[in-house]
Amino acid sequence: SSTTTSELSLLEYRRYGRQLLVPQLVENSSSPTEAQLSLKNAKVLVVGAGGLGSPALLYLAASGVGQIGIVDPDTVDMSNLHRQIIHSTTTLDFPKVQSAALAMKNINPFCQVTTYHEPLNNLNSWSIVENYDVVLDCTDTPQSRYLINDACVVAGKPLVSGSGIRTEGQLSIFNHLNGPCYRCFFPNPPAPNSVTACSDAGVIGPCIGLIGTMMAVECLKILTHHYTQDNFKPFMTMYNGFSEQGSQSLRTFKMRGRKADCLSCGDAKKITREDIEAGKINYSQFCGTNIDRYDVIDYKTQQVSI
Amino acid sequence: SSTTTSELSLLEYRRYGRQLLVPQLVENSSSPTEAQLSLKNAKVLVVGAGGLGSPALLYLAASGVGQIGIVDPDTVDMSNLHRQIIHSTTTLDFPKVQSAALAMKNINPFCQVTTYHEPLNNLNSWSIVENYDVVLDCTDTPQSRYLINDACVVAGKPLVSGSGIRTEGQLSIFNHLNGPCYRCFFPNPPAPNSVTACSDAGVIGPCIGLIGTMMAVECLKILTHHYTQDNFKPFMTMYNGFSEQGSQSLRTFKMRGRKADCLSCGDAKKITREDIEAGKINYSQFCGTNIDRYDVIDYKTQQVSI
Amino acid sequence: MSLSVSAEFLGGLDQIFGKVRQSTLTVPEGSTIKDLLQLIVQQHLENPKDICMFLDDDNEGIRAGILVLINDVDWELEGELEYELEHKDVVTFTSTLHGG
Amino acid sequence: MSLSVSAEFLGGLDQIFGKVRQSTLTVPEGSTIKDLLQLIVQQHLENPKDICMFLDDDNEGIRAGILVLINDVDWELEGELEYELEHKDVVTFTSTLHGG
Ligand SMILES: [Zn+2]
Ligand SMILES: [Zn+2]
Repeated sequence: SSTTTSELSLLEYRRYGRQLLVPQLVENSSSPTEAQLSLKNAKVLVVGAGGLGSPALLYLAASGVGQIGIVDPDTVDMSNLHRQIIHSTTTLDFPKVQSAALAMKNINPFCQVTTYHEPLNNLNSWSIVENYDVVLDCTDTPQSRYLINDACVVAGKPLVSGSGIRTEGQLSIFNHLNGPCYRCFFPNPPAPNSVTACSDAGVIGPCIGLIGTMMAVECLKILTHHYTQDNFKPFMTMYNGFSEQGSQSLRTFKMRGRKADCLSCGDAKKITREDIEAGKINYSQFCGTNIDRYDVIDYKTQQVSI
Repeated sequence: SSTTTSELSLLEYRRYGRQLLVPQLVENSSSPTEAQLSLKNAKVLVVGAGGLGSPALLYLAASGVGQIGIVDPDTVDMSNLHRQIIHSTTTLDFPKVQSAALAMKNINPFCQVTTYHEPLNNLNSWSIVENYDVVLDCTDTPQSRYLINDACVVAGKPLVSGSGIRTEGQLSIFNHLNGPCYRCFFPNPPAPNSVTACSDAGVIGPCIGLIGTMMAVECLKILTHHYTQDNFKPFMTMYNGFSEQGSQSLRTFKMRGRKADCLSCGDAKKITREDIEAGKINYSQFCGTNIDRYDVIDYKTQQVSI
Repeated sequence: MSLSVSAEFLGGLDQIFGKVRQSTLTVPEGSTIKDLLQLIVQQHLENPKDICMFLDDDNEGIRAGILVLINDVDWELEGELEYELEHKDVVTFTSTLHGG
Repeated sequence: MSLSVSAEFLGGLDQIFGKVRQSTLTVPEGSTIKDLLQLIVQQHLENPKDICMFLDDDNEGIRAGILVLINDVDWELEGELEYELEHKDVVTFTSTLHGG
């Protein structure tokens, strides 16, 4: 829906020169210039400008992704700042999308940022998602994760999904190259009665930041055509910042493929745009609880769920 | 040499509350408050405010490390900005230490930042390093790595060492809990004639950023007494952002312990403060070349070495 | 003959198993994952009330939101509950994380 | 009897080995790492001039700045050049990285 460019300015070559020397980034393009143009002409949507979104947004803006959308209904709170490094004490109480956009324009004025200061919901999800090429799920509730997944499947967009708590994190790519979607991995949401055990979680800034940083790497891979039908295998990568083996660990699990009976991406494609927009899929009800009880960290009570 | 505090304000509890809920961060302190005070009373030196230093400095400042020193002789260049997310187009041509300090004060005004707009060298290394509790090596030449190591050994400071190029990175902890130092791992510097092969390297922003983020995690572990004589094992962790196994990988190698014959930390402790300051250890000569030829990326010619 | 099998509890699941993240269990030859689940509950669950944090409503399957990996492979590719354990298998249980 | 051994070239070292990052080599029983180095040079080094990027001046040891790991353990703990290879050993060579 918008024009694409086929040229880079001298300023852009200066700015991005260091990354265009990396063979892995340019090897699936006809030239380094073309690889950078794949970023410049790309539109990436990041849902959530918190602990995951902070480094993801900064690195994607810095790398030259041309258009980045940010969705977040929240404002910057003091308790965010130990980990949400895109925000600042000078933007306390700003909408997070605006605070993030300021930082992104500061690091790279070439980046066009679109902000959505609202929650992603049944009514707006499809119409927002359809404008982008890749979506990053940087949110923190099961509801939002199912909703984003369904919108991405309906709109045909690959989804980079990250999450984390305490010292651990998880990363997957969904709905890419005929691979599985979030619902294929998790056909049923966690039961509400499983939400009470860990009243003492929390999160370490650079641990959740590492997952957001990995999400940026995966997004760059998708945009520069690193993954192909041949080499893409469904995976979940699990991070632990305080590994028993000393230091930090990443483990990559080999995961199931697309499931023919998946409600979202399966052969019957039972969930449609109309269903979502008409509210036929009630994500709060589906998840068996109201949205607050599913917050991983409830900022009021400091109660935590897994 | 400076006063320590034993109290946190309500503002500080609000700011750091989320990380004080993480058992792994507080389990070696008598209380969450004591764990946060371990950070508040800590002095961390970060040498190099580039691709590694950017996220390391942001996350350490955000987490509440009380005093952070930054050493870097360079100014912010446009070609840094695809990966050095602590800087900004608005601080182009600023000393990097000043640009970084601005961002750190913005995210956390409680952080006291000391800037050294100069290279670490034989004359200043010991007198700078001795003021800190932990040192992060975020530099990019073998010379600086040997020099920082020797200064840390002489001054008795643990050293978190990170490095990276293209899509790969390495991370170790040196001179901690009677473990090995950088010279134990690498008694001899790489030969100058090994510096010609890869004329096409470069670096991907979030890949080098991931190593800097991991360095912040390791620094927090050291400051909160996660590592003990019992559980600390010498290691090198190797990262690849474009792993053949799909996704991204970390592998942790079990490494040698302290070497009795190490010039720096060995039983004879042959390298002394006086030797360093008197220039008896000529790091450029020792490394067999002038400093420019060892730059991993020569920004003028774009020639690259491994 | 009995087999030695390793169980891992990640993503916060260790909280209901006495903070144990890795445990070695001995099972009779021919045991399945289904059997292993019962053994884990018997040997490691600290508070019987927390069984709903690990097993589903009929206390036989795994609850929604927990991923099971057999030697780092999704159990769905290996036969799920009916998978027959082999000596030195590593079975990983991890909560799905939602935080961001 | 011959053994199958895996060699990995990381940290940019693949550049001198035809961009191969992982290779399987067959060696006679009783072979050491010292023997393996020669075999790697013979079978994989693209340009003979680059031997100084892998071996030291006398072309027998490994050059400074390359770490050698045997099954993820520093070769210094395993006997270095004299280590006798076993079937399915993984020997990893990685350049020390300096970039920041
Ligand atoms: Zn699906
Ligand atoms: Zn030493």
